[in-house]
Amino acid sequence: METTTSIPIWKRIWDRLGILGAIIILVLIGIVVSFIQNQQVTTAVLSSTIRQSTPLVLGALCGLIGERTGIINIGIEGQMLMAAFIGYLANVYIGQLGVFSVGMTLFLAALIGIATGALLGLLLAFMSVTLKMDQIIGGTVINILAIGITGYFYQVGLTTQGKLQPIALGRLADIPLVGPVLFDNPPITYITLILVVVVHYMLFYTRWGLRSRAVGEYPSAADTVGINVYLMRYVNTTIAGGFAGLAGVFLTLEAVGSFERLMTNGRGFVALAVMIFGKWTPFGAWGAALLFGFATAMQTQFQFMGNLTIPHQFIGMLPYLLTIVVLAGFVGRSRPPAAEGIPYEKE
Amino acid sequence: MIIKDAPIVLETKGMTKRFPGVLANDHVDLKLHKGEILALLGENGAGKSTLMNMIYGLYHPDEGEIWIKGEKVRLNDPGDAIARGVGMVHQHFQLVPVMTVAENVMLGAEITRGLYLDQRTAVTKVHELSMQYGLEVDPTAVIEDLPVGTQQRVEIIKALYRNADILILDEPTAVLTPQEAHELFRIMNDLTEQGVSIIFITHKLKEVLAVADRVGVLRGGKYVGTADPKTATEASLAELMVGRKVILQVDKAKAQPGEPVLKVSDLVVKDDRDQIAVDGLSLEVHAGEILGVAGVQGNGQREFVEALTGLRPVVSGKAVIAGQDITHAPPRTITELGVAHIPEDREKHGLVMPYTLADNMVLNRYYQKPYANGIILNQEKIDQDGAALVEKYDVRTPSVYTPASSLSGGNKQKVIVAREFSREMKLLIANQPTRGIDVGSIEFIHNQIVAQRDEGVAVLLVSAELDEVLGLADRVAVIFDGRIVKTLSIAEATRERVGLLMAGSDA
Amino acid sequence: MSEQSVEEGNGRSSSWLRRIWNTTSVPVGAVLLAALIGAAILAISGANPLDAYAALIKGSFGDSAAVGRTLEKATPLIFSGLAVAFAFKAGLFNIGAQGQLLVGAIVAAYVGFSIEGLPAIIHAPLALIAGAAAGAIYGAFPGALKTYTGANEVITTIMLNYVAINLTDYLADGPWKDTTPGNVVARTPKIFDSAAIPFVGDIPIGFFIALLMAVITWWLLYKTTIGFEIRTVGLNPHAAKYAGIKVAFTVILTMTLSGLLAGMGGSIETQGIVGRYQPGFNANLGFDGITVALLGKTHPFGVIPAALLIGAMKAGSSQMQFSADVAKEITDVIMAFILFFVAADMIIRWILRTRAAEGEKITLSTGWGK
Amino acid sequence: MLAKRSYLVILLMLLLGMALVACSGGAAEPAAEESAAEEPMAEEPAAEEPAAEEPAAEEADCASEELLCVGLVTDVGEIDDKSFNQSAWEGVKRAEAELGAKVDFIETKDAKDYAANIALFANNDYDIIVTVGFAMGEATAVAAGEYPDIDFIGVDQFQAWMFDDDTSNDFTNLAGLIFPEDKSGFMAGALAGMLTKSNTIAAVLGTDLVPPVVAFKEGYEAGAAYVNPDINFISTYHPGGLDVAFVDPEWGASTAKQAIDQGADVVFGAGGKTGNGALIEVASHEGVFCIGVDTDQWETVPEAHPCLVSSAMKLITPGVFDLIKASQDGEFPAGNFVGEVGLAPFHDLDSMVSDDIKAKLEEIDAGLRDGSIETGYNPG
Repeated sequence: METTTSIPIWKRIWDRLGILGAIIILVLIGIVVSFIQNQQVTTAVLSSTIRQSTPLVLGALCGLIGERTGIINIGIEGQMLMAAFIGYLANVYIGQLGVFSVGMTLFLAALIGIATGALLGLLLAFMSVTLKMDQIIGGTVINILAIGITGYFYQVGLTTQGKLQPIALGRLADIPLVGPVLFDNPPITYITLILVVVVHYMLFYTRWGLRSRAVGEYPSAADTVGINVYLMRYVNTTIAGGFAGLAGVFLTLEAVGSFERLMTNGRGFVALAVMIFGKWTPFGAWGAALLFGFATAMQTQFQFMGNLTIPHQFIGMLPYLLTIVVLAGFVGRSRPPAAEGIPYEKE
Repeated sequence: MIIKDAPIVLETKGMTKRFPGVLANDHVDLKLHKGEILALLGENGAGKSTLMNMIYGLYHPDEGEIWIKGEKVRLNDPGDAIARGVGMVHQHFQLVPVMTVAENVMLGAEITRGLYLDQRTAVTKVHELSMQYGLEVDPTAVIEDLPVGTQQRVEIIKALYRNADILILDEPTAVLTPQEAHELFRIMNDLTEQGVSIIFITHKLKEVLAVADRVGVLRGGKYVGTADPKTATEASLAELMVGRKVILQVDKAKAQPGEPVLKVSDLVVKDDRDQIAVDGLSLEVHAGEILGVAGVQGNGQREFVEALTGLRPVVSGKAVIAGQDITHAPPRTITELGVAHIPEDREKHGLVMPYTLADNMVLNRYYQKPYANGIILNQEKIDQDGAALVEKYDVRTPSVYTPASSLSGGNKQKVIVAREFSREMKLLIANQPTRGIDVGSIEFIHNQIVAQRDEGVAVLLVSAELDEVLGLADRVAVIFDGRIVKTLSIAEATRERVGLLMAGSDA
Repeated sequence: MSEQSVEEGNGRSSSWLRRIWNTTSVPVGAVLLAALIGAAILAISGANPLDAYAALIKGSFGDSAAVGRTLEKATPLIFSGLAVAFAFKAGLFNIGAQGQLLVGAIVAAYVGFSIEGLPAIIHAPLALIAGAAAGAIYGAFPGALKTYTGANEVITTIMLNYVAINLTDYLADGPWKDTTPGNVVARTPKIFDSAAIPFVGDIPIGFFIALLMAVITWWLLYKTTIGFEIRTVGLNPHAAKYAGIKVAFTVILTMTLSGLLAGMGGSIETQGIVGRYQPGFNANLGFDGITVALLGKTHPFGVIPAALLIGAMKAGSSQMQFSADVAKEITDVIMAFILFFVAADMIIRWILRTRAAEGEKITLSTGWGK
Repeated sequence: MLAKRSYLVILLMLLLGMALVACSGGAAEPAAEESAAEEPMAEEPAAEEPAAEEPAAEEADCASEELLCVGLVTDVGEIDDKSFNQSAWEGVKRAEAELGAKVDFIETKDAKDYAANIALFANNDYDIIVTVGFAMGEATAVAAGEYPDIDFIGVDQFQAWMFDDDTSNDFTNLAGLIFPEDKSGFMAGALAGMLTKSNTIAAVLGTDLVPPVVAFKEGYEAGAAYVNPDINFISTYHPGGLDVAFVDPEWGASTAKQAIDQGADVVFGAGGKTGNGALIEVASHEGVFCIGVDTDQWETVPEAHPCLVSSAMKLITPGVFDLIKASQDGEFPAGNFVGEVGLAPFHDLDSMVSDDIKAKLEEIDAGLRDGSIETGYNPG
């Protein structure tokens, strides 16, 4: 075999990271400068960024795992809401048993919430794979169902033993700026950061990932080498549902500690945007979610600073306008998995 | 060569498969001996692919048995077939376009270290296989960047990687030059010598005679006979295949060329990946002649035709149709100049599948009188004229209200031909006009093209089927690497000479 | 496959009633099945399903006021449903109907309260058109972004919804705030009577405008060259390009008209129901439009019964709370199941043993409007 | 083609059916066309088809003189919102317990249903209708004109007609129960200003589209500045619209954290569930106080006990009850009825509030009452 006209390593890295790398460096410089100027505010804003981005990252991971295998999921919002609700109820009722410690109760409740999300993922798979229903309708069904069921069965006056608390990672947490922002968080936030890496690795470096992507890009190619397309889609959509479930559980068991009707407030839809923005990659989604979280945190910060002459609604628009500008200006046409949304039928 | 006493490695008994409204396979009995090349001949729709898909576990037979290496088997999915050593190279390549060669090869039979997907070992393995069988390919290349001929090699490697010793090749030569086809035949022979048995599906009679040890013929879902290539002739095989005498040569008078209608000079066009695909192409087509563009797929034909018809921007150069510069004109302007276009991919460009035939018949005229008055459609007239065209062009359909998606390939193509030929035209651009359709439809379409020529229409025929070009064209232009390397009169254009030119060597 | 048998199957010889049954059986069956599931949930949670449904029907169809309320609820849903369905026809997913509707509603209010002394015959249509135009511009924006920058309309319309909420809140609490003495609420002044779209009896005239728009939408989609172009782009953009259709222009046009429909829905809410723009009064109308469009199988005439159904459930839910003490969210549960069964029509067809009508299947999700 | 035609047929049938129903109920329609079409229509069905009112037994009671029937219509939101809807409902419930009233509520799902939901009670002969929230003010006033025999209590509804010279728009059956939230906020601000050690206090607020929220905020700020002129004040409204501003606890929580991270050690959560989210978040940060709003949130948000030092209350429950009682006694005070405001008890955190602070708060309370202290808040 002749040697392929290989591109130098540095050029490949530049091609892949070029603009992105430049942006990351600029952002880091910006953070350092800001930190020197006002330590407290910088830390506060960045912590908030991480926190606001967490449910979005998880939602986006849910979306992209499904879409990488060809199932469009616009029901993330519903999955999150339902998981938040069931996870919360589990926390309440397991807590009432008085058998387990607070931590154990929360852990079990989180598992139940994740299972709820997964179950709805299974429902989505059933609708789109077995019933060959239109996937957008399937997602919409889940969304409405979640609003209805959580609203109908909502009860007041429930009390819990508590919520997930931050765990400082020893000395790491004492590092200025980085410590409080990254190493002094509650468990689901850590798990999310780990999951970004894990999903990236799984998707691009494992058998499961290769097969998932093949199923999402060209299902018949997978079918002809003996991969069960339907099973892959079922399994992945269910796993993905678990991610949305974790996002929901984040809201009730970690961030807030209680459930309120409609408390997801469109985060599932924003997560979809984040997924597309991130070009269906875990790190891309993470970056997009951070950007979004940052914009949200900044908008709060602008109000905190007070004596603004512009009405706060214009600051409120910031994250959304920013997304549009970035999307239109920098990201442009992105390429979704080719077989997405199309029920697979053997010819 | 024929090893009559060699053990039977694959046998089907009474294979039957029904699809809604169609009996695709009707009690087919087939035997494959070890180390032989069995050519399976049949028209499109004869049931070849259905039979092979059952052997490969993609379909389940309604009746019948499959025996592999003396064992009666039940194949639930391709995995079962692969496990028993059956490999298949599909007509439509089953490759994931965005993945690398190595990834595609190992998909479904991955090499892993723990969780980790061992790409490096896979690359080595692909490289080894490619050396062993002379199937040259870069394991790290991304599929969508590769020419079709190479993609086919990847498909074969895919099967070999899975230790296939029964290899099914579905229409493998459709995308190859004669030289490449010969190379493939050499590979096939090498494989049989190493103990691989091959089923070779085709409808090209010459190839059958050249390579097969035995010929099986399917017609209308039935196995109609076995022939010995040593004794059979093209005509006898054709008759067996079609069930009647077939005129292999298109009957046509000598061309009466007139003024040039299409003039292309130094055209440069880029492909979807922003690479130069048409690189300084020049040619002329005169009224009343058919210029055949011969070439292996992927040498810029698609981009050339799309540029001519306004579907793709031109980087530089010039194209003039009937005296008007259309280099940067939009499709509608070009259509209105009297250019008819039979697109390469009829399902992608030529038809709107859910639309009725009537609506498809007016796809590029819906806005003109009498089909529209201002912005208001005259549906009645559209349906009426559609029905007339269905009749005239012999489209086999329940009604003109049937969606295009429910027609067979040949009838779909006839709808496009009907639409394009029923307009006033000066220039016909036909790209792969008969790909994948039945002999009856091919004959019909060929005759229509010749008839248009005789009416004084300039015809630009682009085809990867050398037989088609040689049979229809008055002059042959050979395209290689985005340029016309030579234009020959039909008399000079021998199969060998054109074949060499297609491969890039100037004869 | 003989030609004759297919022709028979197409129904030339089968009865007219049979054909209607084939089309209506799925929606009707879906409603019944969903109601059954809803009843089960009600029963489990200790409510009496019969009482609940009786109250729901009483509240939505029980008397002329109830019917009027149902039509009132259905009217904006027809508009937003049409907007979403129309965009679907060109392969575009307009999640932004909500934003377009809000913008339309506030602009109609502005025209309605800021211009005095016009005769009703001019003022009302003017406000209606102004709102529709605002919605159209707001819809054209994501269309243009998609065409010129490739920005996916699903994201941009979601984002623009949030922008619209902020923008209208600002206007209603800022420059266009109602300055009537004593008013502390964020809202625009009341529109002049000349800009109002009145009721006939209990029936809002806006409802008839909605019906008219449904007919116009249908006409535009199926009877004109523009509709032909839009549908072709939606079904096969490559073939559309081949056919000489300007795909980019068609995308923008479709989003503009989709926004126009949503904006007009907003206008009619302002002029016919609310009488001014007030934040929070038009919540969810655009999102419900997605449900309506899906339920109506993205056909303009399918949208109308779908909107009436959802409108009736909204109209009846208060009565249901009042007489049967059932939480209002049960209507959402029922709605989800109706949508499920309509989309999973094979379930109902299997139960009822009916056959799908030709070409009825819809596909929306061929990716993100690639 | 076929599908299209069938759609048309279904459509026609549906419309026909609806037209029939509409007509059968609306024989008097042409006459009513002139102006206020809704009014006669609304009453007509009750007269025309008494048999159709199935739970007749129940509703007949309300028509009788003896039984007091009180209905409550919530603002968009739920009866159990741990906030103003719930407080108002508790006032109504007290009427049930103490006055033997028959009570019921309707949760509003869509702001456009205010009138319809009020009419539902009115048409069933309820004697008193409580409507909750400033947004319902207009609908309540219209209904008060329409049903002169029913007394209306509008919680948070300022009655502007009291102050104009026009007597034609005056009511005798409509009372707005309003609260000087700015004073309540002022007290909370003063408390916060005295409690803070970092000299930075925060407020996490619903939306400024809602006047009481603005009043709380302005009062809070003024109160803090009154006791501590150099105080650093950080506050933010929810950036979303009305439909999400009060139901976004996660935003409230993360915003509270962002404030705490930059030094705030007292956080005032004023904005329904959004504010509750802030309170719960503060509870997990040691050394930071939180202050609730509307009711004594010690009762409604137990998760916030570790930090909840007090709440800026508006005493909706007694206000509603008093007005119901007045109505029953025939002494209904039309116009604006100013309810009580004040700080909730310190509960478990009582020890954290020094006697000096308590004394100062009492002094400020007195000052606010006698007018010697002004909050500086000026609505409109």
